[in-house]
Amino acid sequence: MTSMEEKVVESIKTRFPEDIIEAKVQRKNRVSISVRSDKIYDVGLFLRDELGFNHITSVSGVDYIDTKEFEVIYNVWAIDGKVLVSLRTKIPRDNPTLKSLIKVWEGAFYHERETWEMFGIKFEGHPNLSLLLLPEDWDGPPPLRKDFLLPDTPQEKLEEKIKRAGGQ
Amino acid sequence: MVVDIIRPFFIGLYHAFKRTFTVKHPFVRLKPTERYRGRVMLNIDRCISCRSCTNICPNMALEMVKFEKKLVPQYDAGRCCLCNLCVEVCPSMALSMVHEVEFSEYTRKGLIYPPDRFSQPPKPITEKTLTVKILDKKRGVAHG
Amino acid sequence: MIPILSFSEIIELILKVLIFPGLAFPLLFAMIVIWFERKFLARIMLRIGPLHVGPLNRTGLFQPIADFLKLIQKEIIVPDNAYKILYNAAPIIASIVASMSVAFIPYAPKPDGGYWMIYYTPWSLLVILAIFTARPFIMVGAGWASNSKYCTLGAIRAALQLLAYEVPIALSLVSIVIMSRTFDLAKIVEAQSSIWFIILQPIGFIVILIAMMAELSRRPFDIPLAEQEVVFGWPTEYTGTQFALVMVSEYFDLCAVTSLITVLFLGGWSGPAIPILNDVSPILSGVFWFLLKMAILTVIIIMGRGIYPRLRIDQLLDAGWTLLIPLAIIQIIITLFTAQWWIPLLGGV
Amino acid sequence: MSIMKLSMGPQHPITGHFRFILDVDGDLVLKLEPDIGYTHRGIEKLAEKRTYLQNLPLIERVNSYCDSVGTMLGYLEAIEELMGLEVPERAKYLRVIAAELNRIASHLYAACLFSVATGLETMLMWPINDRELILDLLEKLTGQRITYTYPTIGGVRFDMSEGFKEEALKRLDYLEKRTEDYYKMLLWNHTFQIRAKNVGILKPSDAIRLGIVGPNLRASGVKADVRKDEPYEVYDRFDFSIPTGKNGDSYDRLEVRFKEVEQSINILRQAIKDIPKGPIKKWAPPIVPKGEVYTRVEAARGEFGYYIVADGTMKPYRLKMSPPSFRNLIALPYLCRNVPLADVPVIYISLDLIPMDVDR
Repeated sequence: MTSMEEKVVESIKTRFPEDIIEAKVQRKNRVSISVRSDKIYDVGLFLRDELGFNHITSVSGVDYIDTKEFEVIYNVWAIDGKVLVSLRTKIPRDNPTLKSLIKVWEGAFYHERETWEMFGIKFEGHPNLSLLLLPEDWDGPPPLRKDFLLPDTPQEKLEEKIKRAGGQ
Repeated sequence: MVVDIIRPFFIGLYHAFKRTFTVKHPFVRLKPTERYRGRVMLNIDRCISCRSCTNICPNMALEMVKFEKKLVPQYDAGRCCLCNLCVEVCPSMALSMVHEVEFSEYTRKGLIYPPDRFSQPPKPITEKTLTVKILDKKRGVAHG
Repeated sequence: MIPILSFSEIIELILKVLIFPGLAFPLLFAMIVIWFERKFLARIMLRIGPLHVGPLNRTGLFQPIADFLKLIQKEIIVPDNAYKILYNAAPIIASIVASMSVAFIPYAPKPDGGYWMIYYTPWSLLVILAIFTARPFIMVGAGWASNSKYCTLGAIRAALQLLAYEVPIALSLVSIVIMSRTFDLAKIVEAQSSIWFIILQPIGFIVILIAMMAELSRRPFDIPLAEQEVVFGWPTEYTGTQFALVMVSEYFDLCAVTSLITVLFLGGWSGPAIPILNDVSPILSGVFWFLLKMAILTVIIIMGRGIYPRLRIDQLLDAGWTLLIPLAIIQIIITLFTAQWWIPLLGGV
Repeated sequence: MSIMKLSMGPQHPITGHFRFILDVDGDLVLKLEPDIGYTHRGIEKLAEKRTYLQNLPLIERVNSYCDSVGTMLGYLEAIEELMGLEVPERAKYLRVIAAELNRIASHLYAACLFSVATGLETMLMWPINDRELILDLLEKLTGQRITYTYPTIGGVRFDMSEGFKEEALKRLDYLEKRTEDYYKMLLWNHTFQIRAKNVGILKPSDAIRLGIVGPNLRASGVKADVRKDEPYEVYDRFDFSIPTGKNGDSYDRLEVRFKEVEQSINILRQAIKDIPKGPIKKWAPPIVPKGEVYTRVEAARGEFGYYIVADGTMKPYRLKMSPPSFRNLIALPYLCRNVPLADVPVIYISLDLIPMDVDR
């Protein structure tokens, strides 16, 4: 008796033996699959149609600045199977492009747009990659990249503060 | 259908003669509950200048200043988010949360509490006060 | 030809124009109703309402006056591309037109045979109907002249709403006219001296009440002013004194409408004479009953704001044409068939 | 035929901190495009600069005025899973109590906003008044009315004070009785029904495809609730049902929320009855071991997801939130196609989008 999680790992490994870098069961209800970036669309279609992963949960990017890579993670929940799959892929940091998955999961529309805005990852085939959360006149780098440094927390000089407070 | 249209009329009319929920605030004040976190207060004698509070404060509302040859925190109520982290982390129990309800000031400067003001207890509420329990009795909520 | 008036007639005219049905009365009515509306709705919502201003220990009685004083101090802002003549004239015209109709409503009979009204005409019902019809045109004009999208939307909605309420009002007035066989409001009141028309024509009363609430843009029919949809409808851009005029004109309208319904269905001034008032003047007794009936109607109309959500414009048009107009026609048919029995019972015709 | 561009918000009575760009033809809205970001505070970036403990007051401000405990639970779940920390039983119960009280407060808030959208101001004030009772209760439990910072890593801050149980039970009784008035005034009010029924119908297949969560998904008839699917804290010990709607219209979305309030009262009664004695907090180290985790909790507006990458320091390497309102946002342009202008506020409010939650 194999659990749903193991079944997912098995079937994805048999279907895409070449393109899957790693597929494992993390814990109960969690499966992690990492794929090559050019095959993510096919794997996504397979996950949706064959395995019933139909409910997109989030799209997130992680900036691994040490290895000069972005990781993009699609977390998809299966409403019937009650398993969450993390479909992850790594793309180079200097040319971050990825095929958009909104044809697979339509709900990823705003998630992908946000990821584009925050990390500068271009999603090919996305109809509207424009600024969503940031102000319209934003011209800085994508803010969630690790090389975008926040200014130090505005902490006024001690003397100034005491002077304003009228203390000694 | 006609009943559903007319019934709200009578329910509304009935409620017009019930007691109001609102407290007439400037004339009557509501007493905060025991655990209410109004602002932070410092006990200067107990402070051991360990800087735990300034390190943990997420918003940098506390800052160490020199006061009577001793380093003690100064408090900025405008930055404070009343999260209680500093009170929990203080090893000598010098910080505590007090019941201050109204601490609006006319200037930003007034919100900065230097150590001497920081260690003052808040003004007690002098006007007529109501507790939640009395209020509930009036509202007819929790009968007792 | 200028009629030559005696001294007492001039005094009476001045009293009429300046104090009772004239200038002071709608203003006082507006003030009290605004206060009452705020306080009463607050009580329905379990709030307190206005609290600070005025006498009688925390009742907030003078809150409307305070608001008005605040509003007249404010700067009048005219939008850049507005059609300025119409834009500036609209609030003034609106308040004039709204307060005009009280001139044609009889408030009490005089002991010498006339009526306590500013201008007597045998066609007063038609005149008032005409004045009511003028109001949406001011709304449309003001909305268009503001050159703002929300104002225009509100104005178009006001024009659409006209289609929903105007025909039922006219139709339900027909049955009143059949019953009393006159367009004279004073004669209509006298016809009700033995039995009120609300008892004879309950359907007509409901139709006219609903249609008049739509005419007044009171909730659930405040579609032209729908705050959640078109901000404030056609008067969105008005500020300061102009806004105050717009607001006051709404309450003038409320005054006129409640007076009219009182006259048409609730028997106007008729009621048992009250000894104390009757000693001073028999007019006061009539006025007392008139105002009491107006107050009850006002409360009912105000309650709509506390208990019903707003309808959509298509739903209102639907209700107007498929519910109110058939009901009004049914009332006409019933009246036609039963008039032969009722008319001899009515007094004064 | 000409199309007018209408900009609704951010200064508009109903939209809050949103802006909608509408294509209006007469009274018909052809297209709606939401313009969000007016309350964007960059919490995900700020969280990378603060320690895990300092993040607590920050995280609850994602959705502070309605549902701060529900928002925080996912974050704490994630950290505790990374640490392998087992929270004491009593703390779990207290977390559930606070979260469910928050859910009631949030749903009452949603109901009052809904009635504002249709123009019924009385039902704005009544649920707000009764929400006050819940806030009083939470003040007694946590010491604050809105931003409690109540749960913390490894447990909760404060134990139940004396007399909390009795007071809570009384208030729940009152609230249950009071719901009848709401039904009579709002849900069974014919005028309200014709405004809300058959407006903004979201079919179950569409709801799943678009990734809708929470009460909106359940109103479409899909039985999906994290509290049942993968129970966190102690939700598996309570006996409660998941209310679902039939048509998936705006009316159903409100009704489901009212039914959920009843279920929350049910859970609260069980939790207050069963709560065990014991410690309320366990010491937790400030450093979180290296790893990645994705946790989901059912906040009041729906499923709240946290994806945390920890690199073995005191600060998170990456903290990704996927709040429910952000995921429900896509339903708004989908539903507001070829609807009358008057239905836009109803649809918008029925989805219960909170700008702070969308923008983070």
